[in-house]
Amino acid sequence: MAEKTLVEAVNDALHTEMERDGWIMVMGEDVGRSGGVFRATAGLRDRFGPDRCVDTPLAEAGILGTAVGLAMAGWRPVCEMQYESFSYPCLDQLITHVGRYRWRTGGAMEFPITVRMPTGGGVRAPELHEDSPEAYYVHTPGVKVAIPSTPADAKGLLAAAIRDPDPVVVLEPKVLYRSPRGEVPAGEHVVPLGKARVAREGTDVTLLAYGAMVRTCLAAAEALEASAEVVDVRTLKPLDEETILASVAKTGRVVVVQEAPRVAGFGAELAAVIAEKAILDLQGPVLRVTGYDVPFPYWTIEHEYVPTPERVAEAARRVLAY
Amino acid sequence: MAEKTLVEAVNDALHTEMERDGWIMVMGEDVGRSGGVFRATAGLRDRFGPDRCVDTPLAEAGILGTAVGLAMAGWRPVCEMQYESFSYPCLDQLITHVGRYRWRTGGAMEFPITVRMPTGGGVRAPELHEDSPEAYYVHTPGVKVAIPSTPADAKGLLAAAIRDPDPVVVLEPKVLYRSPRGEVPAGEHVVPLGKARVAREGTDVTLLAYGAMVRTCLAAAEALEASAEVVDVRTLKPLDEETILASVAKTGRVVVVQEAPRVAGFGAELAAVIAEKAILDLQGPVLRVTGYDVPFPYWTIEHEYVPTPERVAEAARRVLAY
Amino acid sequence: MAAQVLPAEHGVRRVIGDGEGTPDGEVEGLDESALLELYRDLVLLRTYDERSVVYHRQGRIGTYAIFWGHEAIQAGSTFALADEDWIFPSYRESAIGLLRGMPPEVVLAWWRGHPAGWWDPREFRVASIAVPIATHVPHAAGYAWGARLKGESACAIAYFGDGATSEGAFHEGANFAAVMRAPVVLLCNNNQWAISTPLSAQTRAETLADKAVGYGMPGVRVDGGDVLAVYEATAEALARARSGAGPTFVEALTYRCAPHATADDPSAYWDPGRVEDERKNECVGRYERYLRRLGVLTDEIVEEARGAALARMKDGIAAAEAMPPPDPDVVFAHAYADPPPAVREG
Amino acid sequence: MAAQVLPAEHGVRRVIGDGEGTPDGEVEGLDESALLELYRDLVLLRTYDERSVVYHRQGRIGTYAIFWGHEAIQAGSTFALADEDWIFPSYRESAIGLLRGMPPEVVLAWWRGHPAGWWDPREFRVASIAVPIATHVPHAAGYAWGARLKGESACAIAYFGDGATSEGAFHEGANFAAVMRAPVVLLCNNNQWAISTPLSAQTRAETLADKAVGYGMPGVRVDGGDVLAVYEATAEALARARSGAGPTFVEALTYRCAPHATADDPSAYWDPGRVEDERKNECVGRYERYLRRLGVLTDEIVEEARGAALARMKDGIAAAEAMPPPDPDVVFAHAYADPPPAVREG
Ligand SMILES: Cc1ncc(C[n+]2csc(CCOP(=O)(O)OP(=O)(O)O)c2C)c(N)n1
Ligand SMILES: Cc1ncc(C[n+]2csc(CCOP(=O)(O)OP(=O)(O)O)c2C)c(N)n1
Ligand SMILES: [Mg+2]
Ligand SMILES: [Mg+2]
Repeated sequence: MAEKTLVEAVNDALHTEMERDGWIMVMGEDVGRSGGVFRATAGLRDRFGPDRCVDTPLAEAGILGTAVGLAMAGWRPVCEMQYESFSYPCLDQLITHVGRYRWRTGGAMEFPITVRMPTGGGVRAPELHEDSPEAYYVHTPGVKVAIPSTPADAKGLLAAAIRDPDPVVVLEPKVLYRSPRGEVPAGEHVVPLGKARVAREGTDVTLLAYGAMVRTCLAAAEALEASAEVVDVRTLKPLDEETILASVAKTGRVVVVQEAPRVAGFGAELAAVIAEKAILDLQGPVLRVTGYDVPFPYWTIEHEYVPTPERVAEAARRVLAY
Repeated sequence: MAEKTLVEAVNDALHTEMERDGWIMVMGEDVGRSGGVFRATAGLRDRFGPDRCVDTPLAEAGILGTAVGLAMAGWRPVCEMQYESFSYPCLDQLITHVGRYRWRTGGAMEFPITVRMPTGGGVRAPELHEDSPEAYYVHTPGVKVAIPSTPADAKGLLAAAIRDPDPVVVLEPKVLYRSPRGEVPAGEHVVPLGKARVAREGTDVTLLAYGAMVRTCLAAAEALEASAEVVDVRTLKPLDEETILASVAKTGRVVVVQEAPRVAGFGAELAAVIAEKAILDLQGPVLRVTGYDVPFPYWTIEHEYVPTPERVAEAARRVLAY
Repeated sequence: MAAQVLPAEHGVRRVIGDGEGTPDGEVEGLDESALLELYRDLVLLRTYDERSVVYHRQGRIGTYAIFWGHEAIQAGSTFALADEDWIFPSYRESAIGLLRGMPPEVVLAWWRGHPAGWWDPREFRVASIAVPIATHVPHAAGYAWGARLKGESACAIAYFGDGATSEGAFHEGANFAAVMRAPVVLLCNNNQWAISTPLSAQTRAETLADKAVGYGMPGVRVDGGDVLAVYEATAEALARARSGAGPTFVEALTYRCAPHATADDPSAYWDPGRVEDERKNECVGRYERYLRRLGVLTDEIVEEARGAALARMKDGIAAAEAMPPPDPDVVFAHAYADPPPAVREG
Repeated sequence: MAAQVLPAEHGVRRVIGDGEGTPDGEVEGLDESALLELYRDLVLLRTYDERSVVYHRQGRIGTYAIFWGHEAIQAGSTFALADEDWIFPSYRESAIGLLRGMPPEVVLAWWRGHPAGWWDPREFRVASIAVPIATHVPHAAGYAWGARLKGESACAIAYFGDGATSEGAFHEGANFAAVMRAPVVLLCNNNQWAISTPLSAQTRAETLADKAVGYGMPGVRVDGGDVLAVYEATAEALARARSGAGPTFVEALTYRCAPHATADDPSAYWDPGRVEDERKNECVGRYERYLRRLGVLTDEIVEEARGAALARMKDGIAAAEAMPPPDPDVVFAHAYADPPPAVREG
């Protein structure tokens, strides 16, 4: 296995899948000639030609809207949104069509559309380059959502998303794009959707996270005197409740960590599932460590916003004190 | 006090507030000449003229986007989205600008923009006329959200929203637009944002809901042998945690009811708040009764989707059995 | 300062005369039987629409978007399509599938809020009815672009209204279509109203065809009440598309002589006198008179066409009403090919 | 089929000659001191941009969107504005506030990711920097519309790029502006690139000024490297706006001779030869040579202007670097005038 960065793993997945299936098309802003602002699509245009790796006009709703039509014509579009915040213009197509069209045809037609985008903060960028919009996507019926936290999962989950018969949004933590490196299986590699990953075994408290926050939780776990289990949700929908509830049953204590603004974020869904299905296991409150209900701050103070290992550990200690 | 329908109360609020403040402008599709597809803006164009009750071009992002500029010029825009599902094109302006622009000016400028729209199902309409999108709005920093369940609150919350210095989204349950009627105070009437309402006192179980689901919960409460308290959240942000937690402290049992699709809906936030702050009060799981993670169905089977008093009562009995 | 300049075809193209000063024209390649087939299409749509308004009053269907007076736009353009070409309709063209052999009960079921209103777009090459304004324009552009990439000759046609041209989705779809040289016809039904909003409040452009200039595509104006003019303009646009030259914007000028939908009361905003005049000039009668002047249409054919259409509708509504209530389980069907385990939790 | 027709001003307007075949023109109402003031504006912007690239290399500011070669568009158009007129800049015009007296340290703080980069738009009549493409166009339209409703004479100008014209937000904003007769200038910086995407992949329109036709507003093309042509076209558009005639679309044609931003490596996609040629013709030098031919500019003035600009930048970066790190509490400030109690919970 080769050591790759997360963005190299994404690039690997795109090459491997496009090699495998001639109907896969990559489209987006600057994905072709320049290979993408993060180089995630580098080499695809040369390898597969400008018709299968398309530099589109600057219009996100147009990208996703034409992808719906392309899917109807038999293509498997993989749309890149250049930054998560610039995916907001395509929310309308996503909610009104991408998540509904199969249903609208009584299941007769499939819309195997993948929408991939960088997500999250920690990269010291200007405004609207560090949002965490996963909750908008997860709440949308007909749409699946995955967020890798390792290079191997970035390749495997993207491959699974591209192969999935349903629309899937894949959010790639941009703070992890270039480091750390990790082992990535060569050739075809699929990590099935709907399976969480126990990133660290523990017995006293469960730290529940996804994306870049998994790393934060692993650091918090190291800092804790107690034995912390870290569960990487990996797929937000479909959700692997089994793995999550098993961990909570074991530890009886849980801290949910999300970078996005707290209110009605996906962490609330995780907490709600636990409050409904593991209430008898709980030995303390379900705590959340999250971003705040304010815009992601200017980057000189972004560390005050993004959950830190210290904040996670502190919450874990609070729940352990119960 | 006069008996009014909910939509008449909305119309009353708009007349009263526009009378009071000459800077208030109503804008949207068909709000002027026809008085709105639900007649919520009837009479405003005649009374205040076509410059203060504007029939806009058919472009929701344009409506909200120009409202931002109008606010910068000193106006207080009240934007109507004709149906909740047709507000999706304006999510981009809402997330990237409406909720962020005050912050972006370091608090120097205010954006007192109100966005009002009908919401929810039960009206036997074609596709995309019966969605419940509140979670998209509540999750957006810088934006407040209110949902009335009575004519009086429809008037008072809308007035509060219009007067609020921050952007507020007001979702009006369209199934309640024309019935039942209710007492509505004449003249200026403001229901402060951030205050929940105990719609029914009870001691054994708390039914937590907002909008049209309050009526559903009241019916369920009637059907229950136990004593159910019904809390009408009224404002989703700012959330009145005090009233909610007081009720849970009293009953120890809670059922959260929401019409929107379950996954990452606002009900999850309510459950998470309770799981975090009332864990020691809970005598059973926090149950949710919600719509499903599928598109709102064709109206011949919408009753299979929208939570019913029976489903709520059944959940209440389950938690009461703990 | 630049004087505003307009596209070439500012005149509104017509084929059908008025039986007086303006002479009748002819359309190449349409023989007598074709002219009559087109007539039957018109009558079928007119009958569908008039019956639906009655069915609504009788409570047999729900709210319904009336297309009375729009039949020439729909029938004329569809008649120009090849069988393989895809139609992307709005709610205003809800019954356009009938011209592709779709049983009326399917469309009636849609308006009855019954899942039997679902169909497989591939069966009729008719996409699902687009309820949100303009968001299907990119779909049509994408489909046509995708077909071109596959080396197929199939084109697409998207139907939308005058109000739809104000939406960003129209703009992005039209621009993608032009840039990707997508073989698609953008057919704008300019009935001069968006519910209660007049065209004058929708745009300052002198014509909607002017919108084409900004996309570098041709813009054509036709009389939307002239089924032959619509046919001809669409046929030309399709020929252009198949030749690889890309999309065309067709503005079909008409006037909405009926309420926006059964729920709408236009008395508050429209001018009854104008409506009266426009109704006198409605498209089915115009074509009938044309065919009679040509000596092609007889009372027998009229009777037969109306009878046949009426029979189809009678069978259609009967079939729709005979449908069993939908299986509640259909709520959970079809949203996902591979549903999340929690999909039934609520 | 409609031949595509184009707006009147397809020629690119120029005032400045080439010192050889093409003679120099003059602009009414600009006396010597005005011409030199405009020169100082250009030098200030050029100096800001060149210093910023250096500061970035030195790690003193973060990623930075270079506007080298765009100074004439920004200075020429801003020079035509009345003091009361509002500017709606994109990231490409991040330093345009300097022409309204904004201290450089404010803009530098913005690029340093420091909240001191916030300003009160009312203080300078400069809206916040728009990071998302085109979404500020409706803001400018709304502001101008609102000012007109108040009976004020203030206009607005929105700056955006060629790529921005593909966004629905541009379309909706332009249409609202036209329909509401908003006194706004839509100033399109056509530098022929959207990061790595060439204009040819953005639109099939022959010129971006053609987009104006579909909104029923005039479209003008000017040489974006000719500061006087940009001034003149903007002045005419503003006069038109103040007269109540509504918006104008101005296409300022230039060429991006620098990377999109400091993070961008254009070697993968651009043609160095073309860039070389374009750089020779860059806007500040062109204006300098013009002023010298006019006999208005002396070496002393050049020195003085550059010195003054450099001094402002030195003070600016010093002031920016002297700023204390932001109070962490600012994270919670300003999102709400009246914050929800839970705003600090995370
Ligand atoms: C995005 C969106 N906004 C609003 C509506 C509500 N609506 C339905 S029809 C209509 C008017 C459409 O007018 P036009 O485009 O001219 O088409 P017509 O109905 O005249 O055929 C509106 C505003 C909608 N369906 N979708
Ligand atoms: C809505 C949105 N999509 C994508 C981006 C990322 N992005 C930043 S600049 C840019 C290119 C803009 O090109 P153009 O409009 O021509 O302006 P220029 O940068 O050339 O001045 C892109 C795609 C963005 N900022 N906003
Ligand atoms: Mg219309
Ligand atoms: Mg550009």
